[in-house]
Amino acid sequence: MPDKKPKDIFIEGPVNPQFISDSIAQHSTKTSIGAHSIFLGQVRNDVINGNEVTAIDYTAYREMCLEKMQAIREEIFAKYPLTCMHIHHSLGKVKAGEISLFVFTSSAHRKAAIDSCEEVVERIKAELPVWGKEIFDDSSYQWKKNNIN
Amino acid sequence: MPDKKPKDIFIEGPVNPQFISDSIAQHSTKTSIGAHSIFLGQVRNDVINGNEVTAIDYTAYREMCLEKMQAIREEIFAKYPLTCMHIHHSLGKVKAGEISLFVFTSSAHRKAAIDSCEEVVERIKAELPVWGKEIFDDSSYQWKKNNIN
Amino acid sequence: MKVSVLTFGEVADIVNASSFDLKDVEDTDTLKQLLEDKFPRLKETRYAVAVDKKIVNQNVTLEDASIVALLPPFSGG
Amino acid sequence: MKVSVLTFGEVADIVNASSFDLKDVEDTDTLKQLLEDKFPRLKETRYAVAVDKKIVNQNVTLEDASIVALLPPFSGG
Repeated sequence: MPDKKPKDIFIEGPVNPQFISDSIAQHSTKTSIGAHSIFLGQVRNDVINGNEVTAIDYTAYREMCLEKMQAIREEIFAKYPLTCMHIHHSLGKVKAGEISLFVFTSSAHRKAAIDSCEEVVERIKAELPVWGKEIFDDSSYQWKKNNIN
Repeated sequence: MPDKKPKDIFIEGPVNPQFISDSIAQHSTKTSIGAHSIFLGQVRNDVINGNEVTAIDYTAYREMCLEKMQAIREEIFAKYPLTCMHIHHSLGKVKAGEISLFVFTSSAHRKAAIDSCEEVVERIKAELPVWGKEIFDDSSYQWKKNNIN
Repeated sequence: MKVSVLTFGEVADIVNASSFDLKDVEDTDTLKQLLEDKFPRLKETRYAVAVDKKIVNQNVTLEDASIVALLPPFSGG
Repeated sequence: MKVSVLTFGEVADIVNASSFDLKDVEDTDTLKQLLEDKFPRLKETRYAVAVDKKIVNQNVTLEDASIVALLPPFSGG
């Protein structure tokens, strides 16, 4: 068990673009960084059987997520020479067009930032116990299924 | 020759984080997008022979860059199912810690956004006639060399 | 001996509760059988079982205060 | 017959000019020879040649108003 309390990754509602630029701006003092890679997941208004997705309502098994995310974080830092890594995932309702996932990696050279960002996104989708309920325009819903590569 | 005038990619000075969040926010109406991939190049304060890089001064063969970038854009759109792609590169002085390159791709599913973003970054570094002059703290300089994979 | 059960997503819909306690359930196979008897739709649903936040792929003996979570396929991101 | 020459980066430093015209230069090899004779440091410098914005890897005949650019290794991004 890590001594350190795992970092929280969850925020209530969508990720605000302003939050993203604030996060980017905070790295201007870290002048050993040469490359940032950012992934943003945005809610699509898919049409399924004639019904349009208007929002996704996210729930999570929070304690298990944070423990798992801490393990992923340690493995990624052991594998790539990163300066920093930030992860933010929405809980609750995120409307179509809004952002529900923000993964941000930084390193001296581009390869580590780009490769680790992609790997973290894949691992989040495959390994974190988070569920998205797709809410349709007629108020019906279905549980989202991720497309795991 | 394309009929359309190629899009300009150059901005004077650094890429502002606020500009990045505005650019992200403008995509919230494009609700067919599910994934954004962003690459940011930041100026590192490398120490070379005891001198610290305080800024990079960028120059470009502008007309050739825009023609080349237009060709890259067309090839990338032919290869990946992208919703959009935005490229911004600095000209002139960009200080250590500031951002000089902003590549932004969006698609319905993550693979196209992530793969195309990386490919565009590599092609920009390898194919665009842009030169960075690394300016040291004692006002001497050297011409930057890119690390092409 | 008492275990806590947490359910999520479609499983929570089927059992119509997100957490409840069960007494004297010896192991995870017994727990699954118990719930699938009571909620037949569970049998047609894919879900993983975690005991104390670790996914288990075989039958695991439960202890007092074990936390058992029933996890349908993840769909975060 | 007159061609325009554009130089960038280290090449511009060596020839101490970023653009100038040359008269009666038949082809790119002649142009390179002419400049390398005048600026010997150019011989030790790696650079590509573009004619009218296209990189050429062989000797190319120049025409009136051709734009020849001398391009050291790129370092954008």
